[in-house]
Amino acid sequence: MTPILDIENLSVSLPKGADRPFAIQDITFSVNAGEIVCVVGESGSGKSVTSFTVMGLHDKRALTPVAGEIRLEGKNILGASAAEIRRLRGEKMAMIFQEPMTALNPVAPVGQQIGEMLEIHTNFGAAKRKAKVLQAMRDVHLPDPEKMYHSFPHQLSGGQRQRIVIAMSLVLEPVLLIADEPTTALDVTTQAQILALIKELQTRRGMGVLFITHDFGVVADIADRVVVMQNGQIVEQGPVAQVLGNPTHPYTKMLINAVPSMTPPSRAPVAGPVALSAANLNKQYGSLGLLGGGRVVNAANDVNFQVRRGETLGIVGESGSGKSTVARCVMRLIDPTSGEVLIGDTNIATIAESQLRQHRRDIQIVFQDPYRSLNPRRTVGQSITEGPVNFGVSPAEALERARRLMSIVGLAPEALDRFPHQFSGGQRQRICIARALAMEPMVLIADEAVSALDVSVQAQVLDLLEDVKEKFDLAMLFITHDLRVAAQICDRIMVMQKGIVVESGPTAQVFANPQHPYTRALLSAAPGHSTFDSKGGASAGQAAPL
Amino acid sequence: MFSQVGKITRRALLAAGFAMPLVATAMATTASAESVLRVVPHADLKNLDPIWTTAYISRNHGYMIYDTLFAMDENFTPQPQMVDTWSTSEDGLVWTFVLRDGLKFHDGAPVTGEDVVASLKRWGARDGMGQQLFGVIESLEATDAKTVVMTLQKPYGLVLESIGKISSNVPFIMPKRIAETDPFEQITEYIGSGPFVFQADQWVPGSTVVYTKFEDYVPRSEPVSAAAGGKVAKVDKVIWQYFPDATTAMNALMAGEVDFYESPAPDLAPILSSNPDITVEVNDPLGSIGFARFNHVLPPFDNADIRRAAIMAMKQEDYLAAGIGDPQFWKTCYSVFPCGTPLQNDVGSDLMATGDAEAAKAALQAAGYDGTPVVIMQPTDIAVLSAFSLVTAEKLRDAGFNVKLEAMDWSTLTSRRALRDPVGEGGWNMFHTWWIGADVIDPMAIAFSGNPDKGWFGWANDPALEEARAAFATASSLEEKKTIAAKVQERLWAIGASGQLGQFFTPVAYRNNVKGLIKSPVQFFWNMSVE
Amino acid sequence: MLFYIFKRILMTIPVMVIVALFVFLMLRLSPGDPAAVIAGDYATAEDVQRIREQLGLSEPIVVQFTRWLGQLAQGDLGTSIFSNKPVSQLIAQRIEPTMFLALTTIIFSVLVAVPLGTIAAYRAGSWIDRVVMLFSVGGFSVPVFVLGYVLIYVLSLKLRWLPVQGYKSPFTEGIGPFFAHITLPTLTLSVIFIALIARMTRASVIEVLEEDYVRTARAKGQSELKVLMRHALRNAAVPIITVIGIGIALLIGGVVVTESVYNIPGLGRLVLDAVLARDYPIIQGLILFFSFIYIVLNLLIDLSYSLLDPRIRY
Amino acid sequence: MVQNAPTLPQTPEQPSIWRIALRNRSVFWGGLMLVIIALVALTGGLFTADPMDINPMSRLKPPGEHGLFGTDQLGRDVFSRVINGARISLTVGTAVAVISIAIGLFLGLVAGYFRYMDALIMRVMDGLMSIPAILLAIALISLSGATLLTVVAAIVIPEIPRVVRLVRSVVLTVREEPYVEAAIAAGTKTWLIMGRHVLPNTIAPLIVQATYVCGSAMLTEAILGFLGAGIPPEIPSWGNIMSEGRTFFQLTPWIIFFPGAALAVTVLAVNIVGDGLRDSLDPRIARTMR
Repeated sequence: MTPILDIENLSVSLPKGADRPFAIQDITFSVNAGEIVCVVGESGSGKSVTSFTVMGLHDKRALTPVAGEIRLEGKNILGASAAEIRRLRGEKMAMIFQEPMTALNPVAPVGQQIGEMLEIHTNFGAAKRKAKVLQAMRDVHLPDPEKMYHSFPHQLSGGQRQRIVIAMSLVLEPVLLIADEPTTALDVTTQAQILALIKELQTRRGMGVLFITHDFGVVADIADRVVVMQNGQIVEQGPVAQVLGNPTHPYTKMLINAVPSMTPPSRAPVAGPVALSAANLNKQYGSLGLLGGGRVVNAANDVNFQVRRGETLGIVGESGSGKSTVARCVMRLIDPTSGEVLIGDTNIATIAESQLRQHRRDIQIVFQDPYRSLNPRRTVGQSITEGPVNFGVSPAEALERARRLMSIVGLAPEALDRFPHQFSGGQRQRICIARALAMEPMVLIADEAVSALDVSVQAQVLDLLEDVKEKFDLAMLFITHDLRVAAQICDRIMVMQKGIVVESGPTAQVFANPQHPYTRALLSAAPGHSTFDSKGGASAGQAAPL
Repeated sequence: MFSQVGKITRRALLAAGFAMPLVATAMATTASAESVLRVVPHADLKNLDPIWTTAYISRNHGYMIYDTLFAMDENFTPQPQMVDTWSTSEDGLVWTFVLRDGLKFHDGAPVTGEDVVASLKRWGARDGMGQQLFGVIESLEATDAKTVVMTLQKPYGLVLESIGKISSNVPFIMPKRIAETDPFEQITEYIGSGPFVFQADQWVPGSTVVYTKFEDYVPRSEPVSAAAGGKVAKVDKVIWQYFPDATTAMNALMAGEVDFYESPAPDLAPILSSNPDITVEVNDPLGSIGFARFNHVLPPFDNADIRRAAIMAMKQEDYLAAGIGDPQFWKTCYSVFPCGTPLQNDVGSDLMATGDAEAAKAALQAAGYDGTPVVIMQPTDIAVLSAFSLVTAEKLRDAGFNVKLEAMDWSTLTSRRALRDPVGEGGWNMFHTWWIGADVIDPMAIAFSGNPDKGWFGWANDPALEEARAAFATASSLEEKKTIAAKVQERLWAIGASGQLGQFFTPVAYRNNVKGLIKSPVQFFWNMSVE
Repeated sequence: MLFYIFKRILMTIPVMVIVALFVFLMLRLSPGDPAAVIAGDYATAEDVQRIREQLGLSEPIVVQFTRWLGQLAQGDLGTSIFSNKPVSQLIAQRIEPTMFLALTTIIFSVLVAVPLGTIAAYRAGSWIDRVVMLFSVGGFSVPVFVLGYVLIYVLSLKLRWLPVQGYKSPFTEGIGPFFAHITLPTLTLSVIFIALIARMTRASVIEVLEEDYVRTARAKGQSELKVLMRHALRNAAVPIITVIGIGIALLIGGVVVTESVYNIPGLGRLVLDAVLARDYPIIQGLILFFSFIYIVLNLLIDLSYSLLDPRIRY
Repeated sequence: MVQNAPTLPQTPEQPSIWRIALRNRSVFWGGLMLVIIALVALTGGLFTADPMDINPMSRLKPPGEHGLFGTDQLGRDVFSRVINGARISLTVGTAVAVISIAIGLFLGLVAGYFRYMDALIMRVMDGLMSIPAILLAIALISLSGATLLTVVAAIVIPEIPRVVRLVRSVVLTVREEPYVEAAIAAGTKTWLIMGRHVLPNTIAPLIVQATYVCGSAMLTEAILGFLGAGIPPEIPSWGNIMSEGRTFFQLTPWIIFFPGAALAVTVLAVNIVGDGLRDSLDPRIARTMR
């Protein structure tokens, strides 16, 4: 039978001056009814451009389809008129996007936004429309649709909003659903529920789903067929078992290997002196409220931990669990409400900024967003030497130290006088690490240091962190929401939920038999858990070939 | 379209808000039949007390709603106005005035002798000539409802000229209760016995002033002659609408949105006269005289020769062309008294007529000018005076003076010219102004005073001049007055009291359906009608 | 919500006091003194001094300020030195023309500028965008009075369509004359206001058009017009309203000039005459009055945010 | 230890702000116009007749043999007055822009960075901002005498709050950036952080604001002159030339037209440069250059 979506050597050109001529080049694949096709690839691979071009939502001024056809149910829609494409959107094909928090119009009630789809494509009366909307909301298992109909997007959670978007796109029962990284921005437990929902709706309605992702775990959980893309071209496609089982193309192999395994290697306990410890650390936010109406949020509640030199303590948890708050309290970027933070033997929790200053050199941090953690207007050298010069190191000597650190983190020392914008995301994180090491700290905090990087780059930076930890005998506090990364790098691990430490212990032991139900839920919700880890972690411990 | 009529009647009643019989008549005749004269006055009526301030606009307002005992006619001789008969004792010390019948205030009360006495006293405390008159008065009281007797200490030649003077401050007659307000405080009630009634609640300072005809006014029978004669209000309502923008005012006149434009800029006269339904003419025969006043207290103008040298540098044609422009509206006049008035003469006038930089330069060196700077105050918001200041600056510079122009607005100038401090602490050396002909028609004018304490700013100091002026006060025959006037002029030029910059006439412009304009130095609105 | 309004009103009081102090000191510390102006040409030094005493100008500044604040508390803005009328009455007499001129200008400007700005944003980079932006830059650059004169010259004198000057109240003289007289001044004053709002509308609509929910709307197959109206403009409303609030201060400046060119007896002219004649009470009273209006308007605008954007709650 | 080949960055050096700006068409053309006007203003005085010289005989003459722009009511050559007037307007424009930016930058940095100063400074700014600029300027100038200094001061005061609000908003966003937190973690002193990290980021929006302030200052000066509260007529400025020509508009419109046109062209040039700068230095667009 004819495939629902049939793309035949589609090419879309980039404007001149871009780093390559084509965003995507002769792409050919198809999506049949009742099938989920996953298109996977790193950022910049062109997977999103493909999905946007199908829907006709690509940026017309920059991207122009120059060749090929897109057949929806056999009919080529690439050259279709704008009105025709608009009619198809919603009726025949629908799309959901990555950022649920901003995908809905903040000033209109959600029920009305779903209803708008019916307004456009049908001439149902208001009552009929409302009934249809409520039914669609029930289909996506939203609690109490009657009440939620009138609420605004900012009153719903990320997961609920994504369900609203799904309900909206499927209300007219289209034959094709395009999902562009719908769960990337969600917590791992919510992500699991949404993936299950998409699978359920797809099987019940027998529609074709084109699923775009960069996470192989998700591919393993949900895909029937896989299309791997690199730099705008398809390098490999086929049934999921064959592509994941024995990939043919080296790029696919590299991607699969780069996925850290969920089974942590066995690590000997570290014996070094305690570099950093926290005792019943608390942090409360929230206004007292003049009339007592104030809400008080417990960001961190009675947190205790120790990190020895040469040891990596991981703090894992979903967004809002308080892991970043703990890190910032320890760094004294925010002041803890109560409790102690000991570096070596001095408690820096509550001392004044003036004395605190000399202790600041002992503890340094690497942030998540590479694009905002380096001042765009100062050269890399200036950023690295700024710290040491603050503590009396002569500029010449600081520069020498910077050059040494640049080669340690794998970058050319001559690049010191360049500006941040001239480096890739991975290179910038390396510079941030160099900047932290320039202070010769005892403790290094990595706050989601690799979450913003592509999987391949992620692996390299993790290796670098492992190396510098050994080389400088650092105590490392590693904050992440990605259990796989935690499994590979942490000696001991602490799981946090809503500001409370629910479980902690050696990584292998926590992963092998989690005690707390929340930890168990986290572990089972990790995508690709069954496929990757039942085979004992294909990539345990191997150095990723480059 | 919601109905207009309902709204207007209610609103008009509210706005009118007075119980005068006039209301009934206004209601009977619909709004359009009421004849209205729309006037653009020469300035914004800021203050309603013609005794408290000398501003010409307040004076014009006074003439609308008040009446005077005597009034100056075209040939500048005082004629009786509210007075029916008057007599003087042989020794000239006792003057008796009897009021004519039917004089009523706007609030219906009859005018009595008491009102006259109180009004004259309040005027006497503030006006220059009034102060001189009251200097010689023994007693002034009302013997009965219609008679007032004034007894002098010694004979005084200018009794009628004083109580009949045409320009600021005019001795207007007010009800006793109002006239008893302290002369240095403003009156708050505006009730007079003149031909028009002031509509207090319709007054929007800075914009509109409304006068309505006073039905009970009994005009004299004589024909109109300047301020004298029968003051008949020939329109039901006069509206003064002040325009801050001259161009807009002119456009309004040309578009027929106003009827009478009191003092358009002379330069606009050609545009106005080119419009067939507008007449442009000079209404004030005497015009105004430009003055360049020295500060006699401070160097360099404490030296008479330097003052005379400065005057020699001034050329009247340049001042008048720069300040006024169109030659049809100005003429040179080297007599201190306005040309065309009885006391005009050319004694010592050659000084003013020189207008030659070289001669002035020589005279300046001779006078030993040591280069001290001359600070000229330039009022930027009054075009004519601003131009005069610029011309003087150029002329004095040509003559070798070291000149410094200080720009300010008229308000600042009036406060600085009252200071006698040295230039460093806010003092000054020269300023420019003008007087209307009527104010400098005889030696008694304050502009010609030689008394450094009581005199005009600049504080000229010349006992001989004061003697001559005092003699003029007691002179009786015209011949005698003329010789004394010549003596005064000779002294004025000798000490170089001020540079006189010539005579200029600001025209009036009105639409052709306006009739009955009275020729006089002061703008009167009675006798004027709109077809 | 009520608590927030109460707090905001409470906060305006210190601001008003700052304004009052600033205006009061500015007037007292400058040269030029009304007593001399009133005394007129012949007054001797004692006359001037006596008037100054009578007006209370000779007392120490602190005394004058506290007395003035006291009066202010009971809503008495003092009396004009020249016309002897209470400032509040003067304001009441002349507020109508200025209020109507401001109102018609704001309404006209918004009705013209918002669509212009939206079209320019929607077709950003196209010739329409350039034309609208050139007009808006032009609008900022032309002095108000030159525009005024040209409009009078062409529309009133040459074409005789509209009256030259004056103000006709809609209550007493009816709607027809009111609109005839208010059209030209509104046109003159609106040019700069349209320029301001068009620029801001364009900037905020461009920003909104890049938002995800606009892409979602398009993904629903919604027509471009509805996407613009229902999604883009609704979300751009808050920044646009904000600029209208700030623009009002600009408007008051323009009103002063427009009123003097079109001879409208409004507040703008009242304060101008007062400043040139050093009538301190009117200057103080009016600047306070304008500041109060500005603060109240901005409070209303802030409150309107919660109507436009459900996320904003007070 | 993994030693991957050190990869040298390939993208070009980030051009300085000025080179980015000049590439923008409107900045280039607007800037060119401004340079020409500035040149004329500075050197013009040497070639034209003396703007002060009064010859009442040839007054109110149309453009032609009495000078390119005709003469005004005192017979002065309008062309030379407009040329010399340019100097005043440009000086007022630039002076107001520079001073208001300087003061605004300082207050904005303090208000944005130090919480406890924030409320105080912002309340005063609200107070100042609520006073209509023109009224404040008129009152200040006509009460304290109109010299170049008082005119500039009177126009600067209402502009400062706007600059403070702009700088404060930039500071509030920048201080949350990770690289500022990294600097704090590295023990950098507060004023060093402000100088190195916060200040450079305010430069781009400030330059754009400066052009708008300059444009509006020139307009305000002209309006003040027109209302009779501006620079004294001894020193010709476009404002007071127009103010003196106001009464003769119907008779001799060129006295208002030529300075008005000169003013409009100059302010237009300044605003075009402002728009160009805004687009070329706009962080959003700057970010896409990354």
